[in-house]
Amino acid sequence: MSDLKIEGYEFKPGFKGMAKDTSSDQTMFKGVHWGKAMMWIFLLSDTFIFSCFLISYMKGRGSTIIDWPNPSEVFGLHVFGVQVPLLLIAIMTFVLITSSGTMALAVKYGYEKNRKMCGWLILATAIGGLTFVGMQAFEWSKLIHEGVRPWENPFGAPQFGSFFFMITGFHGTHVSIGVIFLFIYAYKTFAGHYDEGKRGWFTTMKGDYVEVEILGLYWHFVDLVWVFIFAFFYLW
Amino acid sequence: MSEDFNNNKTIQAQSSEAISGGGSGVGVDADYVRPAEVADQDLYHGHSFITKWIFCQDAKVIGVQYFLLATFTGIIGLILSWLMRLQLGFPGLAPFMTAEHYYQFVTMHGMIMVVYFLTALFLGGFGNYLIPLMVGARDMVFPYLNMVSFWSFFVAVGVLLASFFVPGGPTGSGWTLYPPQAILEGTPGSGWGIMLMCISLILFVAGFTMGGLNYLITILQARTRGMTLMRMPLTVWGIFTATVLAMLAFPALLVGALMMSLDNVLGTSFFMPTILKAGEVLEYGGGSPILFQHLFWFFGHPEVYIVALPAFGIVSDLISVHARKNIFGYRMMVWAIVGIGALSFFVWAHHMYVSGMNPWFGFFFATTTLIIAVPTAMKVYNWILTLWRGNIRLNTVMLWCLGFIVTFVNGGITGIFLGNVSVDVPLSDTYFVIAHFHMVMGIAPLMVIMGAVYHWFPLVSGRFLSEKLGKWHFWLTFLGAYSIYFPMHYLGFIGVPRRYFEMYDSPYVTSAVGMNEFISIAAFIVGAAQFILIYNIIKTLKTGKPAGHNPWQACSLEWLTPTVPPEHGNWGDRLPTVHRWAYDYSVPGAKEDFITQTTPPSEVAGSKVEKT
Amino acid sequence: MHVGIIFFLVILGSVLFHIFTPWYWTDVASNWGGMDDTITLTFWIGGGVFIAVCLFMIYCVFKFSYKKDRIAEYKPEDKKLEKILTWATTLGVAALLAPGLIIWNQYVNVPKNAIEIDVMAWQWGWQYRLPGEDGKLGTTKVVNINDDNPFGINLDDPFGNDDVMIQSDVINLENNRPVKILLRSVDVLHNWYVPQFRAKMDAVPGIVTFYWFEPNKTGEFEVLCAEYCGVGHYAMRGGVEVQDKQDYDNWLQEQETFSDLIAKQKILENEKTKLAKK
Amino acid sequence: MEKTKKQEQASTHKIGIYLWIWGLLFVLSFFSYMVDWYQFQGMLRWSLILFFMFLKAGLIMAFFMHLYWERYALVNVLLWPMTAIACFIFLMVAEFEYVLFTRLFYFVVGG
Repeated sequence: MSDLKIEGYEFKPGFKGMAKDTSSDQTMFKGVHWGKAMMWIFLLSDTFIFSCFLISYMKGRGSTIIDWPNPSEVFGLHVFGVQVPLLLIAIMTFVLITSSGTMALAVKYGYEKNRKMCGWLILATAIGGLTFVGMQAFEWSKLIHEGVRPWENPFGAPQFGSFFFMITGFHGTHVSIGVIFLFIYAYKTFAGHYDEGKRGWFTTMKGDYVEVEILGLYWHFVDLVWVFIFAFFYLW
Repeated sequence: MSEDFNNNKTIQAQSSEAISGGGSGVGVDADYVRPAEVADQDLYHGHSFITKWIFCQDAKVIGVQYFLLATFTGIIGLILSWLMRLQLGFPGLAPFMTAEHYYQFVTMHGMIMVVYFLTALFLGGFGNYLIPLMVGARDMVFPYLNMVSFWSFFVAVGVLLASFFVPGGPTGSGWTLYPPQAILEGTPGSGWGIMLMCISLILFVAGFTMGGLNYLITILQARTRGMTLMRMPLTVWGIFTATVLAMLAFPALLVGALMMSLDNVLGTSFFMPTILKAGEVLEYGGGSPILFQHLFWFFGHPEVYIVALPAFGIVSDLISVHARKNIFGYRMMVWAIVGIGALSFFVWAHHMYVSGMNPWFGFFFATTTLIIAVPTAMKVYNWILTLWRGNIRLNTVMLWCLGFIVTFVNGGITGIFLGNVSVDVPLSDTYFVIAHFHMVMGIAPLMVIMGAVYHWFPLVSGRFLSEKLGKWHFWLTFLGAYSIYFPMHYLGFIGVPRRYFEMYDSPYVTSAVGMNEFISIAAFIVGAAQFILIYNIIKTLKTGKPAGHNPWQACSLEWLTPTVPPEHGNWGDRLPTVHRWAYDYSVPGAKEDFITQTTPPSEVAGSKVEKT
Repeated sequence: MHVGIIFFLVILGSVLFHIFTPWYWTDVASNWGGMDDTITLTFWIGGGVFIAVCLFMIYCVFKFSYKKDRIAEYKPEDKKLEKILTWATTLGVAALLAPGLIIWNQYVNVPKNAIEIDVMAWQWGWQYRLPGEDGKLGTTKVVNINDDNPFGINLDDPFGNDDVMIQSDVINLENNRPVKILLRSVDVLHNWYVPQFRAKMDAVPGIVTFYWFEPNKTGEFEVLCAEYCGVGHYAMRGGVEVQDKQDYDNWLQEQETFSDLIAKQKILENEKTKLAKK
Repeated sequence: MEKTKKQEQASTHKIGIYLWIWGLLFVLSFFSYMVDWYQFQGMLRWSLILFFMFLKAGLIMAFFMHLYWERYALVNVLLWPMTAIACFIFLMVAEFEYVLFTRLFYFVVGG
């Protein structure tokens, strides 16, 4: 977050402030780190990718004349002899939101330069993410076991399988990439790279706790996408 | 390792820096520029040949790399167009031109020219070279990412060209890659070819995203002191808006390409309905081919402006510099660029009026499409009003600009035909469309590219390109291209459909034989004329006239680097400060007919600068 | 100097080309003459703007080409002029858009008395189906298509039995009677396009698309495929013959219906089984 | 003035606000799960799903991603492009209804 005291620049709130920021020199997003601005724009682009997926899914589901399977049943689990609808998905949502919360706290402690706390929270987030991916793998194998394939689906419209594997697969890839980076950043935090301003491997920039926030943005975005997938794929 | 990084000093502002005491009413504060907000950028300087020229992190080198690779693929596209014209003008002359090959060449020509040539050249080439220089940055903000961007593009081109050598050859589904035919037998390259095309596009999009993030953040967050958005040259505005479009439009292409790959490889049915092929029902069902068209054109229409907007921006700068006059209505020009960019997301289905989509869309898309004509027309008016009462240097650069205006206005007006829904019905899928889009997004941007090459070559190499060769190059290209595409509209009026391998068996088309021969000959000449430029460049690099510092007397920052050509880091040890817009030409009362952007107000105290 | 002259010649040449061109549209043979009129209107307005802009540019080239002692005018903006130009352009564009939308409204609203024609496309050919006496076409499915049922008509649909089947790439139409073309495809995109009728629409597998027109000239016309559909695209032709009512009715009498075909098939099968028994 | 105050706190938000939002997200997820559990149908289901979805998304964006504390210049740049998505969604709804209609009409129902 921005330390909003810039020499020679007077900040204004609201839309007036927006006009002033936009028409000022040097930066448009005042006090926003380059990497953070980049992550935001990247996420905007990524939003369009996921939107296109979900729009295609909506179009496919809306225009098929074969019945769409009821996700509530397909994704249900038998627990102790009771059929619980969407149980696994509910747990996955729970795990992902938990990890989102730990990430948010990691960012907070990062800015307070609390190295230990920040590192442990990132690690916790990574483990949450790993759990999520694991459960997704379980869900995939369960569906495949039941005969759902990208090209066919015993419960109804074949597009159900296609869209399910493609969209959750793409989301899962995002989560996996996030997990890898979470582990790397946990290492970097514990090693103190952000305290001493060590340069990264591929960049000339000096390490800073803002990088934790940048990764946090990505991680929250993954959670955000899951909110939409949960609503449109599992609850519709 | 530490000496690999330069440690530029962050310059804090002093309000009293460089002040001439005199001038009526010009006080100390007139030259004030706010202090730097962020520390100066550290750069990695390469030492070996490989880190300096191949895996280089300098945006200027990357720009040249993009330029060269895009030009290389462009030449392949050009050769393919020759082969196509050979078939159309003189069918049967070349025995290897079978229908399969013809359609493969059509497809590859289209895709190469739109994506791998024009997009890469404008954004990757000019964008990389000019953005940091024009906004006064040391480099792109993420040099390493920028390098990866180029190499992704390199791999994408490699994969694309590899498809010429796989079984079945490259895809022949037309550059729009419409399913179901793109992945069904009956279309050449339906197996490997389309697969490699999709992979190549995905790689291109990934690489471009890396580059695009760089362009955007450099423009938004790394401008030099005093450089406000409304002081940026229009070139930067054009490239900036085009990059925004690309970042938001390429996702749709990525998704489309991915889904089509899955249809092809895994047998999913995203775009595939039940299909009967050679008496057998294939294992597809329930998909919608029109969905792909929506995704494709949601990308495809902004793509048109991804090519056009940088051209708009660059040509504005070229006209202004060489007419020695400020660009007329700068604000209007900026808002027109931004407005066209924003509107371009709401017009995509005007490519699909006869595609069988919901017929009521026609009303919506015809209206939005024709609304775009207004800002576009304003830009045209402003270009010619910039010439009005200017002092026009009729050199090669200006000739290309004039050529651009003629071809662009021509192509833009035929666009009004095709955007207006019921006028489009008889004309769509005919040669009229071919003529229209080649005129407006083939020839017109090409004119700008050529003008830009002649304009900025002295900056890149320190030498002038030969004017004499340049004029030959221009007249052959302009007159040739005009005589290819102007008559072609009339083939469309007759009703000759596009993508016909041969067409002379229809009674009312036979009259077009002569014209097709003429067009083909013109195409051969225009294509050959492009090699004049290559010869010119090679010759100039050896024996060209040295250009020196700011040879065109331009105002914008890229000419004001301490060294020509600019070094890595661009600005020596001090970043420039900017005091005015990039168009202070012929200001009354000024000593010279241009005032550079870095000239502080106190130095031009007597002149009547309206806007700083 | 020569620059302006060459540009002027280019513009002059364009105008002369338009005046003397032997290549222009074929005579319209349907009710869509309005499309031609809109094109003509667009041509005059657009062409006028093109010529005006280019002539202005050429004038500037003549008048303001480089002189050492001339100083260009310094005028960053002229709000009034820009406003006038914006409004004039907006008006011009609206004038072009309005007729376009009016005609499109006619294009998507099919008259009630239009006869429906099912045009079925495949790689690379056409065949046609007309509704029988009930005036309605039977529903179809691609999976039903086989030698006995070349149109894939749903056998349980009562409307399908009397459908008239034309297994030829030439169809006859009645002059001055609106037709609604229903397009479908069994494999890839196609487009049933007769240049003289002006109208066209893609045939898309998986859905049925439509357009309508009213032929108003008798004679034979060539059908072209106007949407790229694979290597045979350029050779995918068909025909239309527009006839007067009398001739058309005679032609219609001779055509086979779906029930005829089924009956014929049954006879054939019976004979086959008889032969086999023998 | 209030805005700038908020801004200054930005780098050291109290932990309470994160915990609050965290808790709210759990509660909202639970509610949206309950929509399925009780098998609400029709418009009620849809409006509840969308309501909880947007509320959750809004909370994550606003607080976890700090958008609430960012300046309008950034917020607007991020939100305006969504109109293109909205337009796309809106038109695709019209499109799938049309496609569904033609499929049912010409391939199933007839008449």
